[in-house]
Amino acid sequence: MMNSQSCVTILKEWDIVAARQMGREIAKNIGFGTVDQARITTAISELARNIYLYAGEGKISFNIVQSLDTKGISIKAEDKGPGIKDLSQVMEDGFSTSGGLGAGLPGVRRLMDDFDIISEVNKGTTIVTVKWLR
Amino acid sequence: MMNSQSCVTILKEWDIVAARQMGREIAKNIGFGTVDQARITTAISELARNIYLYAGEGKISFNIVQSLDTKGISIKAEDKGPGIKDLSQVMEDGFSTSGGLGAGLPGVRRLMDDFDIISEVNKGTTIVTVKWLR
Amino acid sequence: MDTREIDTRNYTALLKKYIETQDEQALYGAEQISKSFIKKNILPEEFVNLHIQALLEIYPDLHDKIKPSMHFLLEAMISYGLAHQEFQNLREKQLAIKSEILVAARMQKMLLQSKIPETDELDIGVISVPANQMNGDYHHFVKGKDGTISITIADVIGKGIPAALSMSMIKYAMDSFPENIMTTDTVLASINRVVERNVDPSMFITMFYAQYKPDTGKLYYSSAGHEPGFYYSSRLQKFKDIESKGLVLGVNPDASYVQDELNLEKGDIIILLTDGVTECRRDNQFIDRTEVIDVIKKYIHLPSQEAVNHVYRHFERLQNFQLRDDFTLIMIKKQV
Amino acid sequence: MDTREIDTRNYTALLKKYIETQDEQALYGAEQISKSFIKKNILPEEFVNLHIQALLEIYPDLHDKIKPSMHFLLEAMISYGLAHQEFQNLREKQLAIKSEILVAARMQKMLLQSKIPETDELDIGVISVPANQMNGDYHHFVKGKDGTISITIADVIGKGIPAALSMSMIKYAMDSFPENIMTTDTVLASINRVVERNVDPSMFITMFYAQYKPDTGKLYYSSAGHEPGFYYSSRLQKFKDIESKGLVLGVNPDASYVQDELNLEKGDIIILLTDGVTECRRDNQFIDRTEVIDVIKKYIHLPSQEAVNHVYRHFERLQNFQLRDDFTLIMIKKQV
Ligand SMILES: [Mn+2]
Ligand SMILES: [Mn+2]
Ligand SMILES: [Mn+2]
Ligand SMILES: [Mn+2]
Repeated sequence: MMNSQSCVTILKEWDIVAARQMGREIAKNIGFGTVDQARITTAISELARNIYLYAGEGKISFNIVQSLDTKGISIKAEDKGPGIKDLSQVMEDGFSTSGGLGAGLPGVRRLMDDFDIISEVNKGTTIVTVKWLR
Repeated sequence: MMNSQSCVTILKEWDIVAARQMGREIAKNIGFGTVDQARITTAISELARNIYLYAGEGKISFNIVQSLDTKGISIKAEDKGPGIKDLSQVMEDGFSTSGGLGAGLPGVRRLMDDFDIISEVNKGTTIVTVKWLR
Repeated sequence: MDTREIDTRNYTALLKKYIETQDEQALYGAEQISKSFIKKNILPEEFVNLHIQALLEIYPDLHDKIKPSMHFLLEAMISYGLAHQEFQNLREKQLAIKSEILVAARMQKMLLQSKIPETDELDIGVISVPANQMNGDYHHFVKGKDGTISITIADVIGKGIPAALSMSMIKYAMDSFPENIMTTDTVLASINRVVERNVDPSMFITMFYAQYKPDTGKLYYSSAGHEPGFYYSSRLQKFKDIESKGLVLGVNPDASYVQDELNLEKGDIIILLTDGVTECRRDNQFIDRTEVIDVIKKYIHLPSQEAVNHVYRHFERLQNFQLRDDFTLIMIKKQV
Repeated sequence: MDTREIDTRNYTALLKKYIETQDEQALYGAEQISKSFIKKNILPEEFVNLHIQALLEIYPDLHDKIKPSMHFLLEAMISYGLAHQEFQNLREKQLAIKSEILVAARMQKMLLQSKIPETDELDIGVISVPANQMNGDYHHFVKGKDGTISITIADVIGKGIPAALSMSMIKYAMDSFPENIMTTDTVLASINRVVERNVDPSMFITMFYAQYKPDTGKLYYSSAGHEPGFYYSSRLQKFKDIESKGLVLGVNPDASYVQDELNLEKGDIIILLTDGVTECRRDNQFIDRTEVIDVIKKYIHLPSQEAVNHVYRHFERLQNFQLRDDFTLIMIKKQV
């Protein structure tokens, strides 16, 4: 498994744009097409906005990951914010905190391939999500 | 209520295109914008295809209708086909006979403003639907 | 050549044709393509991407203008694609719930089914249609050993699944009462206590309970806040309301009811119903009870079962084929 | 200036900026605009129309090329708009059904609730989580006058609403049995007859019924085809299955059951569960029972209620927070 990490600290709204840009660049270099680049960037946007809106501060980091037959981009979003009490509910469609349709964490899961989340109340949330090149 | 009628007999697939063209022309003359013209045409398409696929033969006619404060296009689809046994079911989303999403008669009702249907088994179906200029 | 490539070629060819001729046939083609794409779960952003590829092929010299301007649209469409997928997922879940409710409704129907009693004296017709799959209206006929025919019609305030759960309970309770020896007011008083004890306090039930005694030719009845029925006098050729005072079930365990009676002559008609009939709405305006009578009049010459079927079909259409409440209508004609 | 006009100007300005700079900030803006449009119920074809208007303003000289080529896309988007609206309608209906089921689930919870009996001898923990809103798993504790503690755990084959309807019936039947004087095998034989008579033939119920008698320190139990529980021997520090032979309820009215027994020593643990625990799936692969034991071992030192909560949370995450079956887990520790 090859590894190369880059990351963006999220503090202000402008940082969301920086995270998007870094993620899109990496996705492009890996060889994702335009539509997938746009999807990956939208997922990053959602993760970074969640940090910005609900945790106040956090970090988005990127890894190029390699499996036996393909490679992909892994995105990790970490914060030490309030955490999520009911994960099942947050992962359910129509409960998105950002209120919009198709947004929120279910949206991220749809845009990407793999998705994992660990959250503890008052301790923070870590999300790792991967999209593989097909 | 001003009245001016034109109609297209539906027998072959090509007639669907003729009905669309006539309806679009009338909608344009009444003053509908591009998006509404496209919606009205899609509704005509759906009605004409239903006749073509399920009744074999029928007629689409157009009227310019006038209310107190606005005008609109009224579309009437008539056939002497097999008729519809369970209207409630046919008007329900997800039961479209054409199988597609958002298609069928519920789609026509959505694209237009007023919608009325009378159908008798083995006698035929008549649908009248109106879109008003806003 | 995979399907995607075929799609791209078709689309480009059709777009080219439209740009040249601007005729309706190409647009009809566009509609058919997009419908088939939706069926194949192709998301709107992929559709826009296809359009971009086609444009670049048709206008290679405009590459520098098309690419950024259309890429912007593509980015914006991602959110529409997400909404599309969220909706699709909901649709699948809905289908699952629907089939679940279908099984529950079948169980309920089996549990609550009531045969129309066989009698030469009365011609009885009944129709009961739930607004959703499960029925919160209830009706039941029993023919006693002495020939007495008892008729129950009830409506749970609220509809759907919770209403249906309460109805099953009512049914268990009613079945446990001794046969026909109670007067109609005492039946309502007893069932009221059961409801008060067992049903969620936020739920109420209205009920009309009647007994027709062939020996006296009279209909005895009591009502617990239920929508009044109609009595048609064949001699006077007039309709009047069948009213009876009484509190809805489940509010006060000590509620008491009164028994009223009607003398039925040959050709007289009793119509019992729930508020799903009288509170039909047309364009969001309630119709009124005289309108219901007008519709009933149109079909009153028919056998009872045909008559109630026709009345139902009339109101089904009036409401654009979407019932807003459970609809139950009983017609009883005295034949001799 | 109405909002539509503001939208158009904003969009045109942003698009212009992106065409000039091609930077990420404008694309972020595009995403935010499209999200806000979806919230405002603006359909995809209207969005495409907005894009066309903006393009025409930015490239007035390309009018003859943009207009037909983009109009073609707009026509094709109408079908996507229809799908969008159909989904939205389904979403509203879904919310309505959901709140209906919520009320029914609350009724069911009220009806089926079971308090953990107070006893110094046993430390009992229980968690029961429905996969959807209504629970097709059932558990019940009763403490008799002689101190006997009876424990029922059951699972309707099938889940959701129809399962819940059957459960209510089981509850009524179980409540009517005389207290603790029947052996565990006769209790199952009786309930089997009730189920066979009253429940839809397509539905089966598995049940495990046990009585703990403080005077003998023994657990007596019978099973009607129910998922075996686990017995942890504190002395041997080993887990073994609690098995007992018996047909599922509702198949054969004459089915008979056997009563088995276990001698409980201090520190011994009884774990009862439904197949929603053992048939958790990870990536569409069933886990096996030894994996369940491994997870239980991790938390076995905790008080029973905390332990079952932790085990649940483990499997909830393993299944990506979407239970595929109702999940019920009971842990009973002998303390003295
Ligand atoms: Mn009701
Ligand atoms: Mn009602
Ligand atoms: Mn089950
Ligand atoms: Mn189960």
